[in-house]
Amino acid sequence: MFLQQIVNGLVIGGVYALFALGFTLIFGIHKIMNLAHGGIFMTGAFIGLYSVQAGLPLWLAFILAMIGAGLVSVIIEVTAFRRLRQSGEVEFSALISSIGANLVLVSIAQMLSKTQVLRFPFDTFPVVIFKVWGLRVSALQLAMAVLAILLVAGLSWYLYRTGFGRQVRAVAQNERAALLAGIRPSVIYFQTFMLSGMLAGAAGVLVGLAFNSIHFMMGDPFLLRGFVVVILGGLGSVAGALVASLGFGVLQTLSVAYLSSRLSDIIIFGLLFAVLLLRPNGLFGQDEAGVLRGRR
Amino acid sequence: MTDLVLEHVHKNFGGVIASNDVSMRVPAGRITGLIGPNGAGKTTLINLITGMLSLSSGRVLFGGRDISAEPADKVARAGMGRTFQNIRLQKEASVLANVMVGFHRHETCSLVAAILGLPSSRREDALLRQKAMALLGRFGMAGHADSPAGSLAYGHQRKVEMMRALATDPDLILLDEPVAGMNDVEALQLGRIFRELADEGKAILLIEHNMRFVQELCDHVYVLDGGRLIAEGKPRDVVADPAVITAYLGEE
Amino acid sequence: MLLTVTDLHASYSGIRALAGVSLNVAQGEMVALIGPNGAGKSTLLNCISGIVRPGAGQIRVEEAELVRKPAWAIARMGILQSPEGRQVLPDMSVIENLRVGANALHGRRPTHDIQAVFRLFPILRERQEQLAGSLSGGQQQMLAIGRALMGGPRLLLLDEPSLGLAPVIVQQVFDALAQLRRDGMTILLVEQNARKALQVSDRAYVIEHGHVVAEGPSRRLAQDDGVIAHYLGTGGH
Amino acid sequence: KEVKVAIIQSLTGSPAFIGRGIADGAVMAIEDINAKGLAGEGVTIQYTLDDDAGDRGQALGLIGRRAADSENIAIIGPTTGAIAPAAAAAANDLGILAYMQSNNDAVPQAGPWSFPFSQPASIATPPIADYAAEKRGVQDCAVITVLDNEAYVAMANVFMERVKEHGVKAQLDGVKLSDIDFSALAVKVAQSDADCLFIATPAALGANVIMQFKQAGLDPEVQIFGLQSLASPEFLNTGGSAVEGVTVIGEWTPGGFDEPSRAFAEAYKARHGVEADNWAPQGYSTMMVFADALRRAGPDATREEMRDALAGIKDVPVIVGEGVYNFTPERAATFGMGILTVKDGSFARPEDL
Amino acid sequence: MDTLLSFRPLFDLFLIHLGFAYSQYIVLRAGAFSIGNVGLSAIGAYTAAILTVNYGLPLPVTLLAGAFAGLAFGALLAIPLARLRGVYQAIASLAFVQIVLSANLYAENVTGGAMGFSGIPKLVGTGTLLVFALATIHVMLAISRSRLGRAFDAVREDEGMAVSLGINAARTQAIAYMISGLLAGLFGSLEALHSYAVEPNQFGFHLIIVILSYVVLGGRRSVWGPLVGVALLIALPEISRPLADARIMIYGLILMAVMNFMPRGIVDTLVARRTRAANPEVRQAEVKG
Ligand SMILES: Nc1ncnc2c1ncn2[C@@H]1O[C@H](COP(=O)(O)OP(=O)(O)OP(=O)(O)O)[C@@H](O)[C@H]1O
Ligand SMILES: Nc1ncnc2c1ncn2[C@@H]1O[C@H](COP(=O)(O)OP(=O)(O)OP(=O)(O)O)[C@@H](O)[C@H]1O
Ligand SMILES: [Mg+2]
Ligand SMILES: [Mg+2]
Repeated sequence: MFLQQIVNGLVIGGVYALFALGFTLIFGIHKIMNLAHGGIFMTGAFIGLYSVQAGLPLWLAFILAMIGAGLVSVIIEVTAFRRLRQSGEVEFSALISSIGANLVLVSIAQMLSKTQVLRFPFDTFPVVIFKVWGLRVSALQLAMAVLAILLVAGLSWYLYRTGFGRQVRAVAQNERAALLAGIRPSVIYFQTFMLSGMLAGAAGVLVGLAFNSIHFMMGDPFLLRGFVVVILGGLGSVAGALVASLGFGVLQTLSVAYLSSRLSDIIIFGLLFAVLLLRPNGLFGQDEAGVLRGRR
Repeated sequence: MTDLVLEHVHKNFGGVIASNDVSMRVPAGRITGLIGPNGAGKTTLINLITGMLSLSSGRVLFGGRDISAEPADKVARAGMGRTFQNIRLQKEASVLANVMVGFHRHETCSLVAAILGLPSSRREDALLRQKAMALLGRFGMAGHADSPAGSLAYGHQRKVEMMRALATDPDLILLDEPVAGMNDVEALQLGRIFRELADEGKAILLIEHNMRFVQELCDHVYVLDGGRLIAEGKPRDVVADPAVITAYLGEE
Repeated sequence: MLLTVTDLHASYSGIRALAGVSLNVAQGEMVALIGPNGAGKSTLLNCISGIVRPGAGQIRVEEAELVRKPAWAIARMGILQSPEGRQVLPDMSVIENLRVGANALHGRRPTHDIQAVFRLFPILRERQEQLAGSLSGGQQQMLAIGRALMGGPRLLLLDEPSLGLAPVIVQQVFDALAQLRRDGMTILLVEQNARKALQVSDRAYVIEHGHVVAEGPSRRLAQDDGVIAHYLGTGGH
Repeated sequence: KEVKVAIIQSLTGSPAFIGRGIADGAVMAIEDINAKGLAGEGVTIQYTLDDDAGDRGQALGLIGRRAADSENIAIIGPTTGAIAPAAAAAANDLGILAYMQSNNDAVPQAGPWSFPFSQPASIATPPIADYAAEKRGVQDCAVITVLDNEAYVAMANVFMERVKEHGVKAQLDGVKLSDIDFSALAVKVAQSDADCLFIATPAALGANVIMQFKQAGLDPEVQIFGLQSLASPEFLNTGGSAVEGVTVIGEWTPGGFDEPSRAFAEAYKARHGVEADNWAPQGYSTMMVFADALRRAGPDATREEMRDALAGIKDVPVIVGEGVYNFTPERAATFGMGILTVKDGSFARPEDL
Repeated sequence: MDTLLSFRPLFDLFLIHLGFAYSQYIVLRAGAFSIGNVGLSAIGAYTAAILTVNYGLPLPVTLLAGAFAGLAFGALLAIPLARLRGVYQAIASLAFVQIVLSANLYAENVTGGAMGFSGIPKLVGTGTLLVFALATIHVMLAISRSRLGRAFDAVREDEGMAVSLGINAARTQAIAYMISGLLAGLFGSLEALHSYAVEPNQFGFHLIIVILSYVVLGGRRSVWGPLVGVALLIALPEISRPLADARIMIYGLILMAVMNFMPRGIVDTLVARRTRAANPEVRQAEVKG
């Protein structure tokens, strides 16, 4: 039972990770709190669903969902953030602007779905359950794990092994200095938001498939958890977000399994609080360089 | 007398030793210079003195009191004012507001009076405004009182930093490259103000790379290199010191 | 002429910073720009770099008109600025800062590689893994200059490169500039250290309140009474 | 003669799936009532429909606003149980009839002006507990409720108490409305000794809980029961074959159980393109009960008279429960409950009833 | 008159949320990105509800107790949060709110669990709310003109600079937390005694976002910012009612538009424009992209 619960925790943690990675690209690196990320995630799920309903194969629907969600993300960058960035007041105003964008997405989805909880047709992904060493793992869970690993690895490669990650960080830290070095911020923003949206779209379809429910508010709970995970991991740290997601998933699962489900939130958030006190910049975060605040 | 005395001050950042067994003295009524190549540890030393960084070992005495472990705000309240090498202002606030925060440690009105907006609190406010304007006048910045500090040219921003430090009415002022970005003519105008302050009995520690300025102004100069003191003495003697010439001045 | 600025006006939403500045820099020449605080020197460099949009006037580099071009495109042409106040990328290491600088090459041939920058500023080699934000002020200044060099400058714009540098390093920087000039690089230099600037440059302009008030060969300006009184102070030789 | 009522429901926000259904049902009822003169000869009901977005501040604001319009004779709503106690208190303060979906006992207790439409847990839930214990002989029940929703918690608690009276063990666990992953609970319950699962959640959530429990290896012998909220097409659509054999309280029988309710189900489908869930018939029935009171009070009734007329209704035909609606002396609603089992993908009365 | 009167509940809501908004404003002003005030409001509301319903204490006592409970928990919260900065502070305070929320759900016999606490007499009307709201504005104005306000600004803009001037940053922020807690507790109590019932979900993530929106949209530096933000965001859903289904979308679009064109929030942007007009030298450069 214990091992089974760990597996369950890792699976849900992997889903959080997919959501959180796209979020941390924008929030962790650009310091833009994109509260519409939940809406983008939901949009991905809807695009995937409607594509399958239109008769497309799942893999194609998946790709369409990623691209569609990526484009929505880019549109949000242009309409909700671009002017704010240029005014240098991103930190707080982006929060509100993106809430606005999220409301727009949510209300469109509400109209489309007539507030119904939707689902993929039953045979979209075959329900096969493997039993290994007494553990039950479904084919979908395996597929999710593989996809999550692939996407995370791909993202890390793109960020750390190509010059792209450096350019992104340069733009985030000092847009003027980046411009003077010939970096084109609008292109960088286009790419990061596209990537972030694609990851969210992928997560949306996977969640819709695995948990059998797609509805216009499905992004909200993920947003809260995405927030927690990204910050717990340390802003801007892809590895941190990953570890924190998995840890969060396992912790949540174990607390439901072995303690009361009624206490699980108190435990999780209590621990979160404690971790932050021990590591004020999250698990893998670093202090900002050269910021002196005085000895205490 | 509020002299500053450093005894065997030591600081390392991981592998980098930024301050290595530094002992020195900054007496009241004098302008003491601190020079040295880039990365010698001058700014670090100021940060150690003012409580922005904690010492690895050694002691800092101010007016005879050991302040080496005290938090920065307490050190400041003990009578130290400073400027920052990388200018740190409230960019959107007016120049006047930037200077007025400096009065913080001398304001006497109680918290409750402030929260409730009692008349005593308003009177004090008006008084401080006057004092701040006087300070602006002294630095020739009265015309900029209402401008946001961030929109000023670089040299003017430096002056705002100095006025703010002076508003705390310190016994010791630590100036980290105060005339960087100014030409000699502008620098010497400020130099006259520093001299007046010293004559009023304040201790001044001055970091500068503008050697003409240092020679003109300082009573005594310490030279740091690689965290270690390599020379001290009258400016005239120090600039002639071969070690200083190799490490810092270079041959002309 | 490599760079020709004609009757340039710039204002910050209506308030003048430049009121009709004209100047030019020939290929391979080093030109200095001096003037008091707030004269508009940084504004001029920022107009050339495309950071600030001029209100009127022309900026030409060879045949290309820069006024309408975005800053990143100007940088990719090899017109590179080391900005005032050392705008390093604080949470990136020294070496990463330099690599960012190489973005401006965009297929052009580099003039300096990382090793060449390290030869110019050896301390940066020692600190290559340190986060730029924790460098000393002077080290950051060296890094900012190094970053501009990494972009393979055709025209190098330096805004107060000696700011916060120790005399021995200032000397090194100016020696390095002189060397760059000998190697054929074109440099426009803004300096408060007027004495040094006039020593190393071929020609110089003096700007006050957004106007050019004097120009000429540097050697001549260094003898000019007005310049001595305003910028070199007493004791200037 | 026109009579004005104000419908206040959550048309957006997370309870929108409830509020929409109720509003749709109520509007259909008003059209029927007006067409057939059910509110009295020549009397038509004119309505305003407002969205409280599931937000208490907005709901209270709307109640105040509609109450201030002296032509308005009653308020139908608001939707959520969480808002209900405050809304009920407000209606009593303002002296306007408020007829709301909640089954919270606080609603009638707040004063004479506030009426609950739904049956309180103490009336709705015991029959299925009795059925499970007596007819199905369960011994040990795992009860899953929605921790952050008072209505589900209350009904789960009533169920637990009732089965315990039969000597059945019961263990409460919970999920949150926003949860989607129940694998941890699933493994926990699957590996326990429970031979009975009671689901006190909304329809889609409940179906997903059951599916995930089965995938985690829940013994097929375990008997599954649920609240009236599961008696909805959404439950079948979401759960598919996994919800075969689940037995629920039949407040609304999907597809209808008698002539009027079948007519409603058809009309609803024709109009909205989807099958009616359990909320729409509730909205419809609410207006039917109200119309009956209105007919007896007359179109010129004062607010007091209207209030007393509603309290005095008797045996109003409705399309939920067993089809007849009454208030107890404490103004708790009673309309009876059926019991339904999922058989071949649709709801049917179990044979052992 | 009738129609005017019919907007009274809305006005009451405005006054209560104004208090919540200032409780958020004051910590932001001091540079602490804490969103814990929603949890403090919950504590105040429950305190007042329990004291009124279970113990029958009179209004002034319950209000005082609610306010004090908020203040005390605010002071406690300040201690751990002083170790954190920026979003880390935000997330830790979010954890605090979640803990309060779950505790309220869990401690059924004290708080009524998910059912909440109903049957609270309506002891607070528009008059009382108005008095407290006006007093709050007065205090906010006084603070912003005072030494304390300048210390808040300094700590927010640059903590290292503030300490170098002798300002104790931790203590300054602790004061902000206490004022915030006091306001949160007080207006939480007022809300409880005004709106008949309290329930845990009322004080959750949703309210955090709403309150943050008030302050950011209105402007988080000027004292008038939160006032404008609350007024606009409470009026907007009502004004846009006729749009029916499109209401939420329009609301979202308006949030985006306001932030796009007034990135510092309405009041702060207007203030900045005015001072710029008065001091031409400070006009923003036209920066090319
Ligand atoms: N946080 C840190 N981590 C690592 N090294 C540091 C840190 N802070 C400072 N240093 C190093 O310590 C040395 C001393 O730096 P400091 O800023 O005191 O020099 P400085 O004498 O003020 O130089 P400058 O004249 O260039 O301002 C430098 O080599 C610097 O890189
Ligand atoms: N971002 C800005 N917003 C508003 N005004 C500005 C801005 N930047 C510069 N100015 C104003 O434009 C004028 C010219 O400034 P600039 O920075 O070009 O001067 P400078 O010659 O470089 O001075 P310094 O030697 O001090 O660097 C000054 O009056 C300054 O206040
Ligand atoms: Mg230094
Ligand atoms: Mg300049």
